[in-house]
Amino acid sequence: MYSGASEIAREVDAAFYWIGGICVALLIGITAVMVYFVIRYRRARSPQAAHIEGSLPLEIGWIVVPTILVLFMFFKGYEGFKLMRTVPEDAQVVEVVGQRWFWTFIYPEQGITSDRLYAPVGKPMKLEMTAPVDDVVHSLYLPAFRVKEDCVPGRKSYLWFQPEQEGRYHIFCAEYCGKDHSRMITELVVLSPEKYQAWLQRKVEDRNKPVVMAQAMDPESAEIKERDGAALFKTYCVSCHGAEGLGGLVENARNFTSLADWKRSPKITDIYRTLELGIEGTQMRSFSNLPPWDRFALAHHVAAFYKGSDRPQASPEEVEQLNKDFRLGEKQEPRRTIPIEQAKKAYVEDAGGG
Amino acid sequence: MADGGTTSTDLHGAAGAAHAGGYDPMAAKMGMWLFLFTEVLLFGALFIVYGVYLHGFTWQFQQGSARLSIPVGAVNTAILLTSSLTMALAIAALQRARPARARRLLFATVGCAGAFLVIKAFEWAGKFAHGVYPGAAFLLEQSKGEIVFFGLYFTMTGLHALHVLVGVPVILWAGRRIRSGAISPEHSVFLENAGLYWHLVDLIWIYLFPLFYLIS
Amino acid sequence: MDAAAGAAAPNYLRAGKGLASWLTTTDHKRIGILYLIAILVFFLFAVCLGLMIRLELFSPGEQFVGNQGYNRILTLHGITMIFLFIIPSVPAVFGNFFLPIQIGANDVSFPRLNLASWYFYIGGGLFALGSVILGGVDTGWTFYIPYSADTADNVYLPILAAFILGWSSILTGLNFIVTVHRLRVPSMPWFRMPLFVWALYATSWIQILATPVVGITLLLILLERFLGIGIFDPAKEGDPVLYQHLFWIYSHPAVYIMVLPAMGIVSEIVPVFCRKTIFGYKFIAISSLAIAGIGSLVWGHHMFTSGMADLERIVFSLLTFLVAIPSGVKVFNWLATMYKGSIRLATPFLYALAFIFLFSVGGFTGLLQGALSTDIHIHDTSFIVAHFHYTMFGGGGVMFFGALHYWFPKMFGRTYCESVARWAFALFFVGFNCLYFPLFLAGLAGMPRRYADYLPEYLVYHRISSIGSWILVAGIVLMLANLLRALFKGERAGRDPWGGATLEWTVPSPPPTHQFAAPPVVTRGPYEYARERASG
Amino acid sequence: MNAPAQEGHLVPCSVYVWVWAALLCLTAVTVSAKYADLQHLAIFAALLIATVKAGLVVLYFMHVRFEKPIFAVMILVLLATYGIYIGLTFVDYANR
Repeated sequence: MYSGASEIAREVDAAFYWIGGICVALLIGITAVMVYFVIRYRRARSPQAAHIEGSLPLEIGWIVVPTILVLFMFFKGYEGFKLMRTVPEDAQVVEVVGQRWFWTFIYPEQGITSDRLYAPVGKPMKLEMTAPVDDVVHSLYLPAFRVKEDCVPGRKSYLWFQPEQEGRYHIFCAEYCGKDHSRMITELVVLSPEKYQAWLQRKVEDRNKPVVMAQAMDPESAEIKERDGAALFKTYCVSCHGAEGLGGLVENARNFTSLADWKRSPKITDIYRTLELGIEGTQMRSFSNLPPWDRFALAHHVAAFYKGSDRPQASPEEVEQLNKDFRLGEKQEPRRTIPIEQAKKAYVEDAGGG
Repeated sequence: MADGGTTSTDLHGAAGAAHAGGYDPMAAKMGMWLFLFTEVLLFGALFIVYGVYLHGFTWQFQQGSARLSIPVGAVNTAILLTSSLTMALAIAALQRARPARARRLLFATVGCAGAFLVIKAFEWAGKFAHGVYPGAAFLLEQSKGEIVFFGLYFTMTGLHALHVLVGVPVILWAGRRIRSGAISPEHSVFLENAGLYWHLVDLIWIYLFPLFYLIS
Repeated sequence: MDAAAGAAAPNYLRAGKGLASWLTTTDHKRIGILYLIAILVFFLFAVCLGLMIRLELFSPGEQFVGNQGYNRILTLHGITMIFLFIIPSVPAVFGNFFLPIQIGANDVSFPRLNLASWYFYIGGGLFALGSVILGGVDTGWTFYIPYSADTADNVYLPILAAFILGWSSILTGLNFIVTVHRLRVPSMPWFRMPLFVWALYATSWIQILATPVVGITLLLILLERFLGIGIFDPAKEGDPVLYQHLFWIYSHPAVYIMVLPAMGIVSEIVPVFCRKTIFGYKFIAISSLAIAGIGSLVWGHHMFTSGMADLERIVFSLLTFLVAIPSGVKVFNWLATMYKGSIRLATPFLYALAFIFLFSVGGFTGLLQGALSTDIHIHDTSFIVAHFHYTMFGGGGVMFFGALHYWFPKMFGRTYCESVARWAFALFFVGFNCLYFPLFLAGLAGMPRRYADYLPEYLVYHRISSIGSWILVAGIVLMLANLLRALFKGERAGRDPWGGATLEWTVPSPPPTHQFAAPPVVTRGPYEYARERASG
Repeated sequence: MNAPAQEGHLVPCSVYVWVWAALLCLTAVTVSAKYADLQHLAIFAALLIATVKAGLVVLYFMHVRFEKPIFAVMILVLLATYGIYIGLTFVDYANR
């Protein structure tokens, strides 16, 4: 077992030791008695069986004693559970969206998102979780903290934990969600409060960095090169479009190595547009939570799958139109353009309607 | 029957008859009841779904209910209740050794079933014409709870209508077997079981009617 | 002595010739054999799938079937093992064969319905296999919504398969309940019934009261896919968690459909091989009903992380613990039966001992899952996989084979090679623990279930487990080969090779079609030995 | 149990007719109750009336009143089980 990384983990481990200890003791007892009887009363040594029909006191005994034991076990389990469900008042809220097959962690105060969960040491973190209404059930599982809760499409759930030391911890999807279920793995990165603040700061700046269209359209520009389009592609795109960009891993996932039949055109501007808006009626959803520069890096990576030289280029007017449509050149206010707006709206309506 | 109704708690007496390959109506009836239990739970699961969503979407369910016609539902209820009466009377007639009367009552039951289905068909057709069916554009524009309401309405009344439909050939077959003498006052368990089935269909409707038509 | 009886009336195996005489038979014994053949075929098919799962998990990374292939194999393994093997195994084979004999009847109450159940079973099985031909299904055997309404795979066939198999199961249960009520010989009151009959009676009630719920729920998935009725669709504000409720309302009690009959067989085998009456007969009998009853109160423990209300989780946790008590009562009574017995360590008894051990492991680990805080950690990890294989396979599966060894001489009139049977058992037992025990540890370390791929730190558990699977399969193959050989070359078995006292041991081996010319007269309890014969 | 000679309790046809009349009356009551302003009690009133009707059908049309007690016991088992299904499901939905 992982070493316990928080108070909840210690509480759960204590329950494991209590319940498991009682169980192991009983199991050993039962097995030992069984083996002893088999040896002691084997036919060679005990040719004639005694006639015993039963014993009421014994029966009552092995009904009453186990009842007390299991009630104790229930109580042990309940204690830890109560702790898990009682979120401290000062907990920092992070919103979590599980999608096929990646996680998005939203820091609502800063308006930023991340594909990894970052947390400062010592701060209780409350995860408010959901999944888009057109997605499936996922389950966020932090083994080191012994916590797990399902992300149900269109509904909200929560869990909380309090990291006590810096480090990296696995986050798994525990509810079967289809093809790449076993790859829906990410990390919790626990930082010192100072490093955490610095990380937040960097993310916010990145999010708001105005786009210089000339550089953004140029795959060789320093800014684009610096952002690792390949890594982004691996996180967000591979499970449907494949490492080779051939697509087809889910229904209608586009093949990037061909120029035929694009819903929008294969120009960088239109790839960007798709990343911003998603494609209605398909599993291609909006990635507008990513910083704009990241999206351009991603668009260039996607475009590079086509090796021919006859890729259509965006005209200057189209570039300008894109700039205008999404106000890319302006310094942006922290905003919450996140792919799960839809899911959240549905949830709010649901809560209001119910 | 070896059973003879002499003991009230123990029902093992029929073994002798069964060993002779005998006729054991009590076994047949018990089997029928157990089968009906599964039917009750089949619908029962849907009633649980209904209850959960009524709890969550009370207002939307009322809206949906307002789109259904109470007179139509009430008339259909009366028709089904009447069919249950004719069914019970048919069994009573057979037990009094009046097979012709029993058959007439069975035909009346089938007639009621037919009337019920025809009215139901018109009702559904009316809904379809107004764009109320699963996946219809009109319905999709309504509140989400109403979509669920009509999803349940069509599922549950559809499943119920299917049971009515299945009941018709069973009853007709019973009528035929009365004529051929295979069902007689001494060997009437087939008819009795058909009756049990028919009453269950009625019983389910007794719940469907208020839950769908009367909550607006 | 049974030669004389055999000459008088041909045994049921020889009562008719040709395939047609089998496919149209209404003899409960022949139907039991039909089930046995079909169930073993499906079992071996699912074992192959299980081997493929273990091969894929032999090392991290994609081995040979890939993610999607793995998911499909896993689904089919689950569907086949649960719906086609473990649920029907003991009731449909041994229940059909022995329930009427044990209560002194010549057949079940509705013999034709019994045959129809078998055809339902075969039909459902073909539907399940048909889904393989159409490329497989990747929903997992639980068909969780919204995934099952969303996947591109063809889920119609396996869902229809499960639905049809559900009816097969219901009709068998219905038949048994009526048979027990109506066809017991007059001299056998309820508390003289063999405990196997008690267990089947309780099981039958679960089959009737739980199966319809899942039947209609699965049909709702089809309606969802076909018509978009929106009942479970989150985009239309349907609730996926409600599906889980309805699914587990059946599928938790189904666990007891799988294991109660196995417990019944243990209760048969233990007294016979201890030459001693069963300890606490009434408590074991009643505990079967208690398990069936409490079993319908605990389904929510499959959903502790699903987002149910907190209070609901607490209630279900508490109720879950109650079901441990009647199971414990059975185990303690079996142990007490061995006390001062005269134990003969024959193969069926070895299987019974293995059941007690393996089921105890499964049961005790179940307590860790019933407790809330610990379950939240191990839920949906390979701990659960290990747990339910210990209870289902270590319980239901092991006693299926235990029963096969116990009743083989009665069913086929021949005995198998005892020493080979023991070797096969040893391989089986070692392989079983080697296969499943490491998964407990992997689960405690956080290894999620249904993962086609895993992080390198879990390698050692998976490696041992995969090796265990080969040992287990070797044991199964050896066991079945031994039985197959016995079928043709085994020594003739007498009427009562083990010295059993229940009614099936009073008829010839194999029994004639009408085993009782006249209703037998039962004058004592089913396991009273000490007063009569000294040895078997 | 069906042969008249053994049964000893042929139910008079008038009983069936009376039950039928009662059922129709209750249907009328339940429809008119809808128009009475019962607020959220309406659904419980409707269910109560439906249950009375169902009871009449089961006891008289389906003959449970005249059968051996085992049938009533079995029906109670069914109702208890179904009650558990509903009850435990609603523990969840009433506390979300």
